[in-house]
Amino acid sequence: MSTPSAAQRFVRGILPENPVYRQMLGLCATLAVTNNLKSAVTMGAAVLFVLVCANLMVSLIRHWLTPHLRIVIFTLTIATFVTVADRLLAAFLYPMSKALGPYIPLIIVNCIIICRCEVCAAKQGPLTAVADALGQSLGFALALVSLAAVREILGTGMWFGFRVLPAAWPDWVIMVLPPGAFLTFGLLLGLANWISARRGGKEEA
Amino acid sequence: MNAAVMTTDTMPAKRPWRDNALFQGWLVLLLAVVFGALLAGVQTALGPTIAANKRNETLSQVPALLAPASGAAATAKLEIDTRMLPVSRGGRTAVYRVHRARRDGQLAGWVVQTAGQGYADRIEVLVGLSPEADVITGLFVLDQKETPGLGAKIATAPWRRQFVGKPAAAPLEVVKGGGAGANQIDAITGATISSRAVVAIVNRALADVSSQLAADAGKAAP
Amino acid sequence: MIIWVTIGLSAAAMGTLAVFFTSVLGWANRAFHVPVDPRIEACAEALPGANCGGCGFVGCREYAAAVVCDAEPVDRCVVGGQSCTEALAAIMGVDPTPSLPYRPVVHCGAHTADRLLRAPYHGEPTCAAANLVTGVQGCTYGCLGFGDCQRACPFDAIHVIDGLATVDYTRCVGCGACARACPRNIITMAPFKAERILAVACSNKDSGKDVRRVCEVGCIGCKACQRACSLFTVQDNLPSIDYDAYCPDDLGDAIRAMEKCPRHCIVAVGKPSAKDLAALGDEQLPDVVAPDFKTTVDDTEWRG
Amino acid sequence: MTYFVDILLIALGAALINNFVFYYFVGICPFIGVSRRVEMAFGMGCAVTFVMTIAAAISWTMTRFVLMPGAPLTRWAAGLWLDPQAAAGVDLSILSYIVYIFAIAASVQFVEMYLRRFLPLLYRSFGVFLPLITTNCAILFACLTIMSRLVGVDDPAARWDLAQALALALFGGVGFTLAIVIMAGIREELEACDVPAPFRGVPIALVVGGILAMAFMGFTGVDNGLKTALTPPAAIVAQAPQADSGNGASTP
Repeated sequence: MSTPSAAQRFVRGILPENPVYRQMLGLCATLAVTNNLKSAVTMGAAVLFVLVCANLMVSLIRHWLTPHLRIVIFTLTIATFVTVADRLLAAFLYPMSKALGPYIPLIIVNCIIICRCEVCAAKQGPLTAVADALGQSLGFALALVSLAAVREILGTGMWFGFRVLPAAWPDWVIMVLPPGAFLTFGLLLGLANWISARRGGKEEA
Repeated sequence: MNAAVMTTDTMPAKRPWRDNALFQGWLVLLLAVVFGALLAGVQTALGPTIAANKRNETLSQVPALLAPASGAAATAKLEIDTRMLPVSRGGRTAVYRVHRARRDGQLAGWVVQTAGQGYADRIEVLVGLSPEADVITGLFVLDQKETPGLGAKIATAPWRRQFVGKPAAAPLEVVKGGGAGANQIDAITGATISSRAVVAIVNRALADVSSQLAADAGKAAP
Repeated sequence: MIIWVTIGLSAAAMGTLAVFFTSVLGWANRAFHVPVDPRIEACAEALPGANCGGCGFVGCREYAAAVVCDAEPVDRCVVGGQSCTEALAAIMGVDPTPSLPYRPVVHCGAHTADRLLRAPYHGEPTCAAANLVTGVQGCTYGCLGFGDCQRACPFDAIHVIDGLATVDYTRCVGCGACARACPRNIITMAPFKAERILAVACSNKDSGKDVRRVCEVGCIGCKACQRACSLFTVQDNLPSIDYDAYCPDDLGDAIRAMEKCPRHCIVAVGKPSAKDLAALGDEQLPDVVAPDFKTTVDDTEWRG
Repeated sequence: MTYFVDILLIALGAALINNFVFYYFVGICPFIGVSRRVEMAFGMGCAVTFVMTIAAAISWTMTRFVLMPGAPLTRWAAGLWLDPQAAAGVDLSILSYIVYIFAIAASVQFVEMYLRRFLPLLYRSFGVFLPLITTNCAILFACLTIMSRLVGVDDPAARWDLAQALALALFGGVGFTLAIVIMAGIREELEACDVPAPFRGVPIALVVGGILAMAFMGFTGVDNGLKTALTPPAAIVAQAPQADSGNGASTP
């Protein structure tokens, strides 16, 4: 079974093996922060920073991992980088840190990062690991933006705070609330499956 | 549980004496200590800026909440000092964060930071009071998680402006459908619980602190 | 000064916590140590790890455990092929003799036209659901033709052709998914001692008179095959072949039984023989026309 | 009396009103991944509740005695080198995330080894989902909520004690199990339904989850009503909504 190269890992991360639409990982953050585009983009950037650092660190120390402490080491590394990211955000982008609130620490338990550490970083060299991290986080950010775009415009008629739909648009408040997140993501996932099935892609997710 | 401790043959124990748990976990120990130190370093480096951000966020609201200063005093710089005011009333002790604002020595007003249970979650508000702590000069919602589109309207300026000028002594009431009297606040349609929650928070804060602030104001005024 | 104390204290706090947790985990790892046979680990490593199910097990680890614990034949892994078989044999210390390939045999020969008393059925288009409804078709034993086996097969090696499940032995790896999926259990795994073996293409146990009422090609239990060849034993109107005593080279009387069978229920199944391929030689096979764009999901999946 | 009412409200809030899955969006990965069969979902729910309670106990003690600004242990330790006044200034709250996730990962690893040794059947039925519990956001979220009720609160009376923290964790787990079992029940029915091909599996599960979330939204505000109903009339006069009432897990 050939282990994919860096370029393959990168390309796969974005669409074919999109962490959210294909592998169904990191759903907690996907549903939680996508009620507006600004926080979705910031969450994407935060995950990018943490994923790249964590993958790099794990792939550097992958030879000394002991089987029964493997998960503990991964989570420790990820938690450190998330705390650093959280403090940086709180120091330099305070309003955004307040908007994201509790969901930044939840990046630690974001399944994507731990999964990438286990699948890719613990087995391959730093270069492939970083490429994989970039691909996956871009895929993640893409998924977040696609979800946030739908939810924000329907929920508040605005994108990034600028009014897009006419003020007469009755805001679908449900879209900004939890049920809206579930529904929108379910429908978008169905759409993605349908497109990939129609394009003759491999079996649906 | 069987007492005989078997040798760990799953672990490639190349050197048996290296078999104890601590050695196998050396990587975890090293990482834990290194990361602990790293984060402490980050904390000391970024700590002050974060604290400053937090303080600025509240202090930047203070001027807007005070009574508009007239004449020459308007341009003077505001000095704001914050202290924790413990209050015990009806067998309940509560601690309020009170910001005292002075314009070139003259007491310009107070801003009380308080919080309470709203419809869905905590609501944190800043209440601006006149120097004698008898008239409300402003209200700002710092943090709320009310239902967006409905309860979240308590943070909008038009609704908050209703509080300006209301007397601090008499408790405010929430009225539905306009016609706000001297101490009545018009509730947001569809979000009466949120509106009532904010008014209750303000009432309790004023009842707790206005007497003490008025006393301080009497003492402090030159 | 306070900076160094903070950093020192946080490092110390994390250190003590780490010592506490690693020692607990280390002790637990030893105290709760489960004697795992290292050979399972070795076999799992030797297997490709694709968890494809081709060997009939859920995943490679289960197959590895089966090989080590209950002496499963070592050449089951289809994806791994010969190299995998040798690796497993080396680990287990058995000689890598290729064991008999088990392939599915569909014990029904009736296409849609042959089945009588077929009622118009607009219910759930799956065999599992149709099997619950009586009266879908006369024969309560035979193939329903809704393709549960086709959906279950990971290797696209079984298709419902004209209402009857037919196995494409060139692609089939013998994983048994179709046998497990069929609600009427008419697909059994038979040992193929040769490219093509004889099989009974019916599973109807009713008396001849009832069979004739529900099916054109079903076995009426006339025992002609049993008289002609000792391989066949007929129990409640249905012959079954004793595959252990089956030897592909002297099939004399079995062939005679096949010809004697009035309903032609005994058929040869397996890879298409040279004769069939020759017969098809000149015919131009249409290449599989992939639908460029389907408005709805193909209708067998979703009715209206 | 009001102390038990407080605990009851925290428990009710965490289980139903602010349900971890439907209100706070945590624990969605197992919620979608594991809810194929009811017994597996229930097993997963129990394991998550168990680990959540252990993690909450560890994180409360660590926060209360070490990580809080001015925590007793830190102040004593710092006092060895610094003068007492400066020692109070030492603040280790930055370590909270690592400590929590360390505790969670270690307890999951411990539970995994324990199950493998003593309950191999349950262990095999979990299979891959046991390590997935470590990445379960619900557990970390519970620890963070406990931290926010300890660190983020300036009024010492409103800080949570161990009982309240455990109430949140335990009933948060119960709420999670409730959500995942309901979902598993529905998805078992969905297997036999005629779902269009692209929606089969997770998409239809998400749509069903959305409707469930709408149903759970019906609970919002119930705890306020309960609070006024349960607190005895005498207490109401003296104490309008407390400076920091403990009910409902708020986000930090």
